[in-house]
Amino acid sequence: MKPRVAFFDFASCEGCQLSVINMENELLDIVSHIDIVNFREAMTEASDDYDIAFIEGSVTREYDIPRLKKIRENAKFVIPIGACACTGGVNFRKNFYELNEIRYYVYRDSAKYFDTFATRPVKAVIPVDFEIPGCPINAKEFLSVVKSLLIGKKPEIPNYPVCVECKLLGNVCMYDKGEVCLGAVTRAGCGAWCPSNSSGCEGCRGLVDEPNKNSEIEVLTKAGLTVEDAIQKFRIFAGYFEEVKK
Amino acid sequence: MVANIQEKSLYLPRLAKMTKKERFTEKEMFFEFRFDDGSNLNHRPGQFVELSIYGIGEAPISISSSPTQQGYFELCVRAVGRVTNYLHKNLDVGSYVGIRGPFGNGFPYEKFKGYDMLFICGGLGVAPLRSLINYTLDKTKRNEFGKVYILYGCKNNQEWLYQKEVESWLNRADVETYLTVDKCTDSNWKGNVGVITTLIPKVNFDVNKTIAVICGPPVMYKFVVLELKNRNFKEENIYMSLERKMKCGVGKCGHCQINNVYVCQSGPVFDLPTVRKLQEAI
Amino acid sequence: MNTNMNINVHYVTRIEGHGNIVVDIKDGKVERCLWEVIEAPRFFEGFIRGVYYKDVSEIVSRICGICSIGHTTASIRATEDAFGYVPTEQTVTLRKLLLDGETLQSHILHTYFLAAPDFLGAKSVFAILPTHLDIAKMALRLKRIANDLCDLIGGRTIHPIREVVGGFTKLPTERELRDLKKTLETEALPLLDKTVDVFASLLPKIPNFSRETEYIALVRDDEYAFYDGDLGSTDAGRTDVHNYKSWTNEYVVPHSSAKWTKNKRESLAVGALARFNLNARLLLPKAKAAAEKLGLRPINYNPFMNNIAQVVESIHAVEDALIQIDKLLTRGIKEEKVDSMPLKEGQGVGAVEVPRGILIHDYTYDRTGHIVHANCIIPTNQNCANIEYDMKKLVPEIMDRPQDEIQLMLEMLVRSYDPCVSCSVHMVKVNFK
Amino acid sequence: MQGYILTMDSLRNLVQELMKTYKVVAPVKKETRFDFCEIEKFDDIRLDYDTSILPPKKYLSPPVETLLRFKRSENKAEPVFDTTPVVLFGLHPCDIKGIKHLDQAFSENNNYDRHYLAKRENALIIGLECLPYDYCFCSSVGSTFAKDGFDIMLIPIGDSYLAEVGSKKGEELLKRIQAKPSQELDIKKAEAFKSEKEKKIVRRFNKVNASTVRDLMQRTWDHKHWKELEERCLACGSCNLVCPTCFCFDVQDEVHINLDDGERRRIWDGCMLVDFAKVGSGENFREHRSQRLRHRINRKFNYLYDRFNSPTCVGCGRCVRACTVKIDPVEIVNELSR
Ligand SMILES: Cc1cc2nc3c(=O)[nH]c(=O)nc-3n(C[C@H](O)[C@H](O)[C@H](O)COP(=O)(O)OP(=O)(O)OC[C@H]3O[C@@H](n4cnc5c(N)ncnc54)[C@H](O)[C@@H]3O)c2cc1C
Ligand code: SF4
Ligand code: SF4
Ligand code: SF4
Repeated sequence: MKPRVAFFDFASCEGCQLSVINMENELLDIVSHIDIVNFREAMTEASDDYDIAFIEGSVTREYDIPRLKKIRENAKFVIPIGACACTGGVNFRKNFYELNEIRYYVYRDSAKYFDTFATRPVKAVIPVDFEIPGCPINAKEFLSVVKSLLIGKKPEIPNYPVCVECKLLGNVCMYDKGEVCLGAVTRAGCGAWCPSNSSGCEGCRGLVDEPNKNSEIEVLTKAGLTVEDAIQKFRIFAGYFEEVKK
Repeated sequence: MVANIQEKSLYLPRLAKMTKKERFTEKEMFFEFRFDDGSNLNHRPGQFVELSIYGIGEAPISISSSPTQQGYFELCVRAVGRVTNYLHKNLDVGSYVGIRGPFGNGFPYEKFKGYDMLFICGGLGVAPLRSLINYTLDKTKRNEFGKVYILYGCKNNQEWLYQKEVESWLNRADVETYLTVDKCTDSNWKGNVGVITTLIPKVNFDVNKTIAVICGPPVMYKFVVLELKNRNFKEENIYMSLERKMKCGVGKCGHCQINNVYVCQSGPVFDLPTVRKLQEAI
Repeated sequence: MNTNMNINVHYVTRIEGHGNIVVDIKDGKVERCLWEVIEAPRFFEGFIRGVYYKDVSEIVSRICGICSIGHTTASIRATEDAFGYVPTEQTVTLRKLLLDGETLQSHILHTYFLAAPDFLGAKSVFAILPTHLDIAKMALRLKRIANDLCDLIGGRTIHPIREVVGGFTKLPTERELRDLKKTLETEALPLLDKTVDVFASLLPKIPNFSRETEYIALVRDDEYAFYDGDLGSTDAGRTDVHNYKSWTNEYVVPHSSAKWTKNKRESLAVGALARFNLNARLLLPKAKAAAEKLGLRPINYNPFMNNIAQVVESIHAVEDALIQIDKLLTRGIKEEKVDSMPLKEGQGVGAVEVPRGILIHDYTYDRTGHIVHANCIIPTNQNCANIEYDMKKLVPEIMDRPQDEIQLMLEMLVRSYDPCVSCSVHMVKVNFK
Repeated sequence: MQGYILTMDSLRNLVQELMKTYKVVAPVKKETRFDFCEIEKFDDIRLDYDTSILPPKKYLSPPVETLLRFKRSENKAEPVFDTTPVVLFGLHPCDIKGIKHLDQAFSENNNYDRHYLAKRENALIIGLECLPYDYCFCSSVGSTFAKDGFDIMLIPIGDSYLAEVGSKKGEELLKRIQAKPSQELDIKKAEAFKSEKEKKIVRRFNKVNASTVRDLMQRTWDHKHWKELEERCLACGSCNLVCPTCFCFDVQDEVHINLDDGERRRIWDGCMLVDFAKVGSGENFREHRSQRLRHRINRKFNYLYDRFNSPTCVGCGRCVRACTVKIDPVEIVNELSR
């Protein structure tokens, strides 16, 4: 029987689901191997009977928690996709501001209608099987995870930094062009997407294990950033990591 | 450039058929493989193969059977990652896997002739040592060696590998077998409790004519060696099989390198004097 | 005739983001008819404060994955406006080309994948694959071409990389542009011709409904505006985008707490139909012909026709892309170093047309190039009120039909606006009992 | 140093001649730097390049290289050998030495790696003498000049080049384009160029040389400097990946979307990366960045010395250039020998 696959979204831009829909060349092949039973962005039907649940978006309110728990009960594999779901993504930036202040700043009088709490990734609420990070996810990597699952192989997200992929591609290093880049401490798997487009890595996939954050901050400040801006740089996407929170 | 080059790929495995599959513990399983043409692996005890599953990957696994067992070979595999889990969960008797090798040096058993043998196995370390144990105990070879001592330790009573065989060793008059568990979780266990080094004082070996062979988890080596040294064991009589990450098995990929040696080429078996010269070995 | 009915569509599907429809009919009277947005708020305007100008567009791009090129462009334009920086001609041309790509990809996604299943009586695009494989393949190919364009100019389709304040970090080569041009001419245009036929055949299924409202879009005298222009209205003429606040009055309605916008009437509409209604005369020839063939004429007050306007705009986008490519090829691609910005204190506004309508970013910077205040006006927000007023007019007209048909019609109505409520920059959650 | 004389025109001739039968790979401009790429025309070549981003080895041992193609349902696999004839044009002596190391590494111990060797046997190497740039230090590791390992070596002499012959194939080529044999004076000029080069090399080991650096490494295995570098090094692996003599690799399987066909590939790996020596049990044999860095530097100057009879660092300086914190073998060696 074909594995039944479901997609769910929480606080997000839905770019990760869209990345899946954007795999025009592979889509027909993919749906020949799986049954998509839940994909709100693309279909009306919904089912609670599924094997694999891909979850997009971060958890930002009470209401999300029972919904996530239900998904965990139903699915054999729970796989958060995208920065929002894996590390809180840009939504995590909210946590660096005072919660009430930011609510009133954006919604003024209507702020009371919002129930919102500090942004958290999916794994902070339910156990997950593995994650596909990135903002947005890289379709190639997503596909490779799906293929691995389908043939019964444990998918693997690299534990080396973006620099590796950047070097494999023979890119000119951003520092060589006088630009900054977080590639040395950011988990690879995106194919060095940003540096390959001549733009510094922004760390959307989160930090590698054991990042040498102090040394990287020194690199950034040597390249002209203030310490404050260097820390801000990490907080675009990697605020969730202990190394950055401090 | 280089004359006499084989036209083959070093990385192309040959197929072997799984003919037995048996669960040992939650994590470890036993497998028997045969080549369709009935040929032997022609390995030495202590050597390993690269076990390959297309689409999944390759993993180095010690050959656990003795070369005296003809027509098939045996592996004992712990499920830790891609290849090993796939082998456990997705392949059954009748399936084919790819095999490259045997690789590595294996034990220099010619040098052990006439000696007493002291086997010290920790956990999965019994897998490569069993090949040499069974070689030593084979009726055609048994008279080439003196006394045989087997020390085997496990985390707890649920973790024994090759349990039936271990029982047969216990029952053999020409073998002294000592077992221990790190932690006693089972009231049926009447034997020794403690790490494997606690067994060494119990054995009455003759340091002048005994070879010690060690294999186990990385932390074990230092302490076992220390304990043997306490008993005045000769360094040159201590052998060990080391684990390292390996991708190719043929001395190219670099993962198994310790200082100037490649474990897949010069090892995985080393004598203690050699290991002493390597700063990162144990 | 249904005298009592409760419709409660929790999570309208096949739209971007989360929205609910609630209709209560009692004794043949519509008691409640609500369009509520239940998207989790994400507080972009709050947490963009303090961010250095170079990182701003990248963060706000994440407001919406599907309009990310639009958000990036609007953001960059607001920043450049604040610093008084004028981008080069090549940069502007590339940005227009990139917006064309987004328009095409989004419209194709919406018309074929999200809306068409309704017309074909299916619940999802996956359901129509077996019966309409040829159409699906056509749509997939068109969407791929659009995405290839975005990948080439922006570095990727979602959250573009190359487009930054001051210009582009990496430029397409002339060879790449020539290849793209060829694909657009030999593949995209013929496929769009067929698309017009497909949708022409679906025209009879489009509900016959209309409600007069105010349409607002960017306008220019010389082109069908996407990248820049003045604010234009079918009711109120024209004004500079810096005056946007006087037009997009945000207000809170008593029965719900969604922030709606209005100008001259109780609601206003933006999007493909609004653009068409205001700018139809400036459509490029093939798009004009398609509008003719599809019976779309300004001013059209049927919101369901928004899908048709999207088909027309898809063709326009390809024609415009070809114009921009030719411009680039004639001039030749030149390496232009992305200039460092003349940082200064002040406010800047950037408005662009994204597939769903007009999008405005408004920032205030401090001297060091860090944001102190931000405001974003999102198209879907602006349409919210209009959706609900449409629903209120539509429900009584179709009350005699079976409940599931009414429900489907309402969902189709919402979907026809292609709402992208995931933006949720300014969405207010309704606590609804 | 008997050879031939190539004017700019005859060099152009040579390349054009080669392009008829070979894929010609040469240094070209890439944004702010240079890199080896397949050229479309002679004028793409930048003879004045300092160094390339990646070493030319990428054409013999590509970053990602398919070893086998398999079909899962049939348990069948076929090795893939690339025999496309390639010219590696414009290699500096350090890179030529680097390739010599790879030649050995991929054929040692009777383990002939046909995937590498098939490409190597079909490659022609045309070297180009160079002058030092900001990062290199070839004289400290004995790779300033190439005695062999090339088919032709070009040495600039004014507007022309002296073409030194390194192989039969090279000689035939030069004859085919009717290059003129060199004169006494040309050889003098070439020698002058080389001694000029030697003089210009400023980055060097202070107290050791190519043969004694190894003893230094052995003496300083426990030096505190390694720990100091722990703070700086990011363990990003860039240094490994740009090195002409790093040849470690990972092997990965990738299946096609039909879930049946697939490829087994090798991918460049680096000993600076955290998982490089980590095994299934969780044990990491070089857990700390300082241990990994010590391993890398020792691998270049000490560990492989016996096998290669020289340091395996060729002094190209790429690792320093690629390192964002500018960790530099020369500085390390000088610090250790202080
Ligand atoms: C000489 C030798 C003999 C061995 N004998 C046996 C044996 O008899 N039985 C047995 O169960 N295991 C044995 N191993 C260990 C076994 O090779 C690894 O457990 C196996 O490679 C993991 O493969 P995998 O694909 O399942 O895991 P992967 O998915 O590749 O990786 C899981 C984890 O294992 C690590 N790893 C990857 N490759 C290796 C590798 N080659 N060696 C060690 N760790 C690795 C990874 O870093 C990762 O942390 C031996 C290893 C060596 C070097
Ligand atoms: S991770 Fe990024 S791309 Fe994905 S949904 Fe979140 S904001 Fe969008
Ligand atoms: S030495 Fe430099 S390039 Fe190498 S791993 Fe460390 S930081 Fe990266
Ligand atoms: S170690 Fe550095 S200098 Fe030496 S060969 Fe490698 S990259 Fe070049």
